[in-house]
Parts: sequence; structure tokens; C-alpha cells
Amino acid sequence: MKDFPILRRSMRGGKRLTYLDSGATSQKPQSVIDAQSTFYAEKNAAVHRGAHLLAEEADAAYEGARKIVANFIGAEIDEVVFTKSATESINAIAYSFSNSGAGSRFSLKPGDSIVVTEMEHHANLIPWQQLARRTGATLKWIPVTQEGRLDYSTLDHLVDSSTKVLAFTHQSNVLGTINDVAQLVAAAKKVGALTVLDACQSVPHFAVDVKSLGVDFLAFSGHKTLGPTGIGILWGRAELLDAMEPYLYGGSMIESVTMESATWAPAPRKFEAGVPNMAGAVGFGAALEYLNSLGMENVHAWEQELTQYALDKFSELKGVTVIGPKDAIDRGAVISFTVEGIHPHDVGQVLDQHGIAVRTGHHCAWPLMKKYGITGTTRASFYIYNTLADIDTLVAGVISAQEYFKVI
Amino acid sequence: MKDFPILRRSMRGGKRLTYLDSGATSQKPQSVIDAQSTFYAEKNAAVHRGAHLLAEEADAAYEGARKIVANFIGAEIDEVVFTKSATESINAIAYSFSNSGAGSRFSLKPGDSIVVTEMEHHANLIPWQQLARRTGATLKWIPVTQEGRLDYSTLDHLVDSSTKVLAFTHQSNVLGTINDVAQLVAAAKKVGALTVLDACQSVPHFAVDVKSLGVDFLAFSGHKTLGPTGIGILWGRAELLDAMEPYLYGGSMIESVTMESATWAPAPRKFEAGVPNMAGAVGFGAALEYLNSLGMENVHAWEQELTQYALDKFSELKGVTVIGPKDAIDRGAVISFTVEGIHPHDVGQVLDQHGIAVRTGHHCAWPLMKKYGITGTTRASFYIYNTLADIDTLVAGVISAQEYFKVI
Amino acid sequence: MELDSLYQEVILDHYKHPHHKGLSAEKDVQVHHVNPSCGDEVTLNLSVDGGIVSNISWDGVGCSISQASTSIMTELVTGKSVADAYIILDNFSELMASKGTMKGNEDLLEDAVALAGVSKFPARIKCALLGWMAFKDASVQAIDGSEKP
Amino acid sequence: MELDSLYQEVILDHYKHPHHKGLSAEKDVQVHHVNPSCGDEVTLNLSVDGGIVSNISWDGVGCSISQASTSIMTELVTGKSVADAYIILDNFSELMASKGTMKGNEDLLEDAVALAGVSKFPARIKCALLGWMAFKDASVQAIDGSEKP
Ligand SMILES: Cc1ncc(COP(=O)(O)O)c(C=O)c1O
Ligand SMILES: Cc1ncc(COP(=O)(O)O)c(C=O)c1O
Repeated sequence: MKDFPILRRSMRGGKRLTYLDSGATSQKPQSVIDAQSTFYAEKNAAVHRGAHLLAEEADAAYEGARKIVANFIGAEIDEVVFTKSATESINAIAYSFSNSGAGSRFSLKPGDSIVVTEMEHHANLIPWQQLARRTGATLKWIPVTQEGRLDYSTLDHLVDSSTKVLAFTHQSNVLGTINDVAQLVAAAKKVGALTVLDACQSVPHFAVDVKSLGVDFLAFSGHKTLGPTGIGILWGRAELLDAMEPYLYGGSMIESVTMESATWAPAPRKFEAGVPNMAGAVGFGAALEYLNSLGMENVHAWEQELTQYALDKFSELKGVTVIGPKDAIDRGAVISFTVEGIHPHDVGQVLDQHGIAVRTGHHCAWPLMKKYGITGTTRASFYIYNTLADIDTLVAGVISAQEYFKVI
Repeated sequence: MKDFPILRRSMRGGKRLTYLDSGATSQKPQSVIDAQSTFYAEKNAAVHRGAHLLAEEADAAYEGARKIVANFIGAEIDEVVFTKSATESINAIAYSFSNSGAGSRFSLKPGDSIVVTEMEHHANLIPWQQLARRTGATLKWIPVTQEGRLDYSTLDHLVDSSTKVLAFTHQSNVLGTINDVAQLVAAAKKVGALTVLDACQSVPHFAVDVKSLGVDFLAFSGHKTLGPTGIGILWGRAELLDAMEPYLYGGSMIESVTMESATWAPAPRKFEAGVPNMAGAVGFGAALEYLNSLGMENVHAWEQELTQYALDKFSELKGVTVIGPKDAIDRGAVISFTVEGIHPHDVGQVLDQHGIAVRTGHHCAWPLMKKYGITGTTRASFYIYNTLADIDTLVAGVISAQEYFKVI
Repeated sequence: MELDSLYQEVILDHYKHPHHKGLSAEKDVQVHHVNPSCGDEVTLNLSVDGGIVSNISWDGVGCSISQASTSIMTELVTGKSVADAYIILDNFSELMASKGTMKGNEDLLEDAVALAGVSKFPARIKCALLGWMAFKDASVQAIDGSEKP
Repeated sequence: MELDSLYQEVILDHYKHPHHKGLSAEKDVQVHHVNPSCGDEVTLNLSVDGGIVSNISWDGVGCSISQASTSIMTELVTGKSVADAYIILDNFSELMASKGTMKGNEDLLEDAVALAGVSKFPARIKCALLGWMAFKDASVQAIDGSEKP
């Protein structure tokens, strides 16, 4: 905790900060902040372009960060593409699909289908809606159960020979549910569909190895993984990235250019047009090194403990309903809840008064809210810097909200 | 100069850094580096989403940066979209065009034409080639003259009733040429074509006012304007942004979402899907404030002086040819040159040995190189921290390269 | 405590006992507004008769601020001319943008001055304006509609 | 000075007087390679006869390093079996990746050891490899072609 300078600041009324909004964005250790500053102060130059010492050093730092990312997720170096966010990563895949000519493995047409789940973040839903619109393909979705799990019984029926893409989240940012990747990948493989994993809420929290997961593409964000803002990761299997069309065009992604047309550099370059977010990549490398030094097993174990403790405490609260699995099995450290008689926005406001930062609303998963017949929830999401005491503070805050609004 | 920490570092052989590669990316003043660090250390939170104090402060910082950008270029606040780079900004416009349904003002079809110039950076060329490919429209280009100016005599002939878009650079990143925006805008207006200005090499160097230029869209990068990496600007006239389709889909850009479809928030939100590069935007705001404190008239005047001095010095060099206008009129502080008998890469290498950072190659303007029958140039590009002494160092470096390769 | 400046008694009253809530059958126009960042919604029915707000009713889900503010708004504009309603609306918008520096004109805004505290919480201003923006939208449509022959 | 480790005399010699430069009419395959980051280009004609590099010629534009390295490579592989040429190529690639820690096997690489200094300048490694990669590509095509009936 001492590594995170923001945790020392004071909040309204001099309260200390209880940061429970890591699902939206994580805080940054000093080493990440310093890595960026040092890049600017010592080796800032445009990568892939200059023939001078600064450019060489910038290049080594940027490509070094790519290697750290690759190692972190068990990928080959050239399979790691830097984007600005997970949102961009997923849109990139969708555009690369529709940019690929008819007959390619990535092109979709009327009669084809794209399957997602009902618990997707808008970032892993709307790009597919729009790809369907552009290509005439049909969008289908795996429903969620009342308990907040995917209804796997629908898989056989939904994922069929028309299915070209199966896109799903590793861990729900609302429910905390960790999905059964193996089962979903098996269903996709059976029909030859490509799989896209939204790993925004998994890579920061437990060890993820792309090879053993067996997915084809994976996306996550730097800023939720202790890293800087403005950096995201797109991972794809080498042969797929090779075969795919790029989606952003410009400098450094080309092989040759005439006024009429252009050809592309090999991946990952062809997906990184323009001067990239070099300091962001370098800072992100530092973030993953910080996580490596903690050990992802330890990160996961600690979050499991927090989750269990929070679920226990919440089960004792009157008038409070947890939306999502009630046990800590296959479940991450996210507690979404409703408080009888108080709108989430008002719950959040009272918590804010106690220095507790939570998120309220639909959490960019509006269809899921509609499914459960609610407008939103209050969500507390935990990370490495949180303590059991933070959960006690949260529980006391919820009770004080109930008292303030006279619902208990 | 004391504000730029990197200028204090030492280069090969203990030489001081003579940074002449600002056309690729600029160096950053300490205030920009600090603005980012402070954001992370004091107010980091996801904007547009949280209901807590940190989120409020992050939001104010991020939206405050938007206001600084708007004021800097004479735009309305809601006309300023944060992207990751100029490259993304231009691609965004091209995708928004092809995402817009048939019959909309932005949709293109066979028979329509897109006009660019022969001096474009790949970032303002390939997106239009690809838009033409996607829509069946034709790409045409305004040729450059031997002196490195646009051949305006072709305008009437090239920009005709089939022209839907005219995209051109404000200042060439290779030649330094500043194009006659008024004449180009007039030609486009006459036929009702939309204009897209690549302002990457103008906004950092002289005062740019979008209203008086009369263009429809404008793009530039933060990192070339003293700002952080990973942040760019897309500006568009409000009514056009309103009418345009977005191109990246996800959180924070929506009005409402169901499993089947979604509707969009007003601009600029609809173009900023996902958690944005908040620290990058805030750092960029600090960069523009730094430029404001210098005054863009002073920046421009100083660069004019550097340009004149450099052109004078270069005209005295034997075996050295400047590619681009030989006088300082309508010309920015960029000197591209070839050295007889020495390949640019080798020139750059010798300069590097003297601590001089230049760029060599085609500068992402490969068609322009082909036009002039060369593989590349050595390019020295100047900015506020450069001095007349830097130019003397450069000139001495070029002579030492000639001596080293025994061409004089 | 700071919270009390946001949740004044009169706001909590309107929240618990909202006025004009429940859509009436009588309407010239109906509008539906949402707050995309939190998902709150309001549906508003409006009738304008000779330039006067003759009937207004609404339904929706939302936080205490959005619900109370909509309730207060409907009380304020009922029976007033649309022109007068706009004066109130402008005044209220100004109050919301005041960052806690204004108290609000009680003669004009009546119960709505209780919402002055919202202006210190930027994230809540949209909540307070949700119903008002719906009214503005509806009234423009109603007038446009009535101008047609 | 550091520069001399990059631009050894033998490199400058090959640069000024490149071997096998100028495309010969005799060829089984022709390949064209570019270095996209600087625009350097090489066109290479290759004939393979019974597994032996029987004729190699090239043309192109580029820096001293790319020109000299291509010249040296053509000298090295002419008359050798493609298998032997690959051993040289692997050895050279390893040298280029050595970051200045290797001197190079002079028996195997001959003049190419003069390029050892390039490995200390990451931006130049691609220059040194341009011609070699073209040869690799061409030889694979030549062998594939000859295997066809
Ligand atoms: C004229 C011009 N346009 C576009 C770009 C692309 O900018 P970026 O790489 O920051 O996206 C550059 C810089 O490389 C440029 O000089
Ligand atoms: C599950 C999930 N997917 C996608 C995203 C989008 O990530 P970003 O906004 O960083 O692009 C988020 C976070 O907001 C998320 O939680």
C-alpha cells in the first residue's frame, strides 16, 4: 500500500481513501509513475523511425515492454499488439474481420452468426452488433441465470455451424463470475468458430496463459492492471494476426507505399500505425513487473480472501442483495449489490462522504441490468492494495446509508 | 531549455544532445511530466463513470484539458475529441464516413472522388486509399512541383463535382512547405467537398485557428506538441460531428444499449469509447499551457529565424541539396537534405556520433521520395528548444560526414 | 455534514411522495429521456393549451435527486405559460452550474432552491436536470405541433 | 572512434566497389526486398544448379552497410551448396544479434566479420541483413521450383 501514493491523500471531511473502484481503473504504484517520467526525461524519441541513440533506446524500452507483456500472458512477442485500450483491441478485431475480403477466414456474411453473452461489457457487445450490421451476420447471445452464471445448457443450440465468432468475458465486471473458458472454447472449436476473450477483469487478478486457455484473441487494458491510461493489449495467435487485415493505416505499419496502394509490415507492426504510446507501454511494463514481484498466485489468493470476507459480511446485511454468485467459487473480487429503498447513486453518495470510492449505475452492462430488472447496482471492486478493514469500512458505510435514508 | 530534462543527458562519447528530430516527436518540459505524475498520484479515477470525489476530480482535469485544447485552436469545447494520435484521428474520420449509411452526407460511392496531395504523410494517404477501396470511390492527388510546392494549377481540374473529400497537410513534414489552406478550402467549398487538414506539423509551430481556416476537420498529435505519447486530437465542426457515425464502440459513448442495438451519446463522447487516456489528456493540457506561456507568435518567430539561418548555412554547403523550398517564406523549420555520395542512413550515423539526433529515410512520405527519385533524405527539424548553435553543430556534423566518407 | 446540503428534507419528501407521478392519459406529446451514465429514465406526458402548461405527468426510475427534482419541476410549471416556465428553467440551470456559489431565487424556484447543494456535486447535476430537460424537449415538440395547421 | 567499428575499411571498399552488382540475365528466380523503415531496396537474381549456388547477382539502393553486406554475401555464397550457405547465414544472423559481444568466425564468414560492429547499432542490423534475407527467400523459391516435376 505504501507503494501507491494516491492512497495517502485525504477525501471529503479529511477521511482517508477507501478505494473500491479498481474494476473501473486501478491505482498506480510509484514505480509505474516513475517509469513513465524516466522515459520522458531520458530516452524519449519516436520508435521504429530514428537512426539515433535516443531512438535506439526508446525502441529497446518499447520492445522490452512488449516482451514483458508476452511473458506475462504466455504469448510469443510478435503476438502482442499495443492499442490504446481493451475497447480499441476488440474494435480492432471486429474491423479487421470486416476489412478482410470475401472468402477469407475472417469475412462474415448473411447467414453467419456471432455469439456473445448476456453479461458482456458494452465494449465486447457493441463492436459485434456493429460488425453484424456491416456484414449482415446475426448476433446471438448466451443468457445468464438468476445466480449470475452463464446458462451453458444453451451452448449446443446457440453455437452451431453458422457461428464464426464466439466473444465472451473471462470475468464479469458486474457479477464477478468467472466463466468456464474451456467449455466455451470447446464449443467454438467444434464448429470452427474463432474465440475472442475479454480479459479486462482477469489478467489483472489471476495468472492468465493464452496458450493453455486455447482462445484465438484476447484483449485487456493497461489502466486496470496497475498501468498507465491510454494503453491496451490485443493478443492474437500468430497465424491469425498474419492473415488478418489491419484496421488503422499510417506510418510504421507499411511494407511499401505508392499513391495508389500500400502493403503491410508483418504483425505486430501492421496493427500499430503511427507513433505509439511509448511511455504508456513502458509504464505498463513496469506495472507487470510489479505484479510479477508480488506473484499472481499471491494476488489471486489475497483477492479470494477478500471476496470470501466481503460475501460473509454482506450476507449479514439486512435489505442488501448481492447481484451475482453468493459463494467465492469461480468468482472474482467484485461485489455488486442493491440496497432496498435506496437508489445506487444515493448509496454511492453516502459512501463517498465516508471516503469510500465505489461505482454506481449499469457498469457498461446495461442489458444485464435489464435482465435483472434493475436500473443499476452499487459495485465495490477490490485489488491488491485493499484490506479486510476496507470491507469493514464499506459495510459500515452501507449501514450508515440505510440509516441516513431511514430504511432500517 | 532548462525546462526540458532530456536536454541535459549525454550522448555517445559524452557529447551533449542536439535534438533535431522534433518533426518525429517533441521533447517534454518538466511541467508536462509532472502533470501526468500528479494526476496519477492525486486524482486517478475513471472519468464519466464514478460518483465519487476522485472521479469528479479526474473528470474536471480531463474536461479541463479539453477546454485548453479548444481554446488553443479556437474551437468549441464539444468539437474536440481525444484520440490516441493524429493517425487515429484521420482513420476515425475515414471510418465514420464509411460507417455512415447510404445517402448520408458522409457516404461515398463509385464515381465519387477523394483528393489528397502528393506530399502527404502515410497517415493522411493510406486511410483515404482504404476508404476508396471500401466504398468504390476514386483517389486523386494534387502533384508537387520540383520546388516542393503544390501545383495549384491542377486544382480546378482535380477538385470537381465528384469530389467529396479534400484531405491535405498544413505543413509538409518533409519539405517544410506550408500549404495555402485558403485556396484549397475555396476549391473544396465550390464543389461542396469536405476538407480534412492534417495539422500535425502546424499546430505545434504556429497559431492555428480552426474557424478562420475554414476547414471541416483537423487532426494533430499531442506528442509532437510537447505533450505525452498516446494522445491525439480530432477536431470537427459541431454539426458534422453530430451527423457522423462513431467508429469505436464500447463504454461511455452510448445513449442506450440493448442486446440487439445501441444509440450514441452526443459528440465528443460518442467518439471516445472506453476509459480514455486521462493522464495523457491532462499532460497535453499542461503542454499547451506551456506553449501559451511562450506565446505562439514567439514560437513562430523563433522558428522563422532558425529556418532562415539554417537555409543560409546549408546553401553554403558543397554537395548538399535541400529538398523543399529554398526560402523561408510559407515554410516551417524542417530541413530535408541529401548529401552527394552518402546515403542518408550513413549521414545520420555520423551525426549521431556527434550527439545530433536527426531522422533519415522516407519520413512516411514514400511517394514523395519516389517523385523526387530519391530513397530518402536526412531531415533536421527544429523546435522551441533549439538554438542557432544547434544549427552550427549540425552543419559541422554534415561536413564531418563528408570528410569521413571522403566525398569532399 | 456536507451530505445534508445535498439531501435537504424537502428533497427527501418529494422523493418519498413525488408529485404528478403516474402518467395521465391526457397528453399532446410524450418524451422519454435517459441518463446514459447511470441508466436513470423519465417518461413525461405534456399538454400545452394556449401557451399554458395545462397538464403534466411523469413516470420513471432514478435516484432521490432526479426523482425529487422532476417532482418539483412539475409543480413549478403546471398552470404557467411555457415562456414563464423557460425563465424558471434557465434560472434553475444557472443555479446547477453555480458550483455552490448561488442559493437560488426562492420566489421563482420555490422548492427547487433546496437543490442548490447539488451544484457542489458535479456528478449529480445531470440527475437534477433529467426531468427538466425532458420538459424542455416536450414543450418544444408541443409548440411545434400546435403551430402546424 | 566508435564509428570506425561500424565502418571498417573493408565495408567501405565493398560499398564503393560492390561485387556481383548489376543483374545478370541468367536466373531461376528473382526477388525484391525492401526495408520499410528506410526505403532501401534490393533485387536479387539467383540460379541454383544441383543444390549449388551457380549464379547470383543483385541491384539496389541503400546505405553503405546494406550495400557492402549484400556484396560480401554474394561473394560468400557463390559456388557453395545452399546447405552450406545456410550455415553461413545462420552464423551471420547470430553475429548480428550479438550486441557487440561476438567477433565472428573468420573462417566461415570471411569479410563479413567486418560487419560485427553493426550489432552494436540496433537500427542498422536490418540494413546488414537486407541482402541476406533476399538470398534466403530466393533460395527457398529456387529449391521449391526445382522440386516441382
Ligand atoms: C504530417 C504528419 N501527419 C501525420 C503524422 C502522424 O502522426 P502520429 O504518428 O502522431 O499519429 C505525422 C507524424 O508522424 C506527420 O508529420
Ligand atoms: C469486462 C470489461 N471489458 C471491457 C472493458 C473496457 O475497457 P477499457 O475501457 O479500458 O477499454 C472493461 C472496463 O471498463 C471491462 O470491465
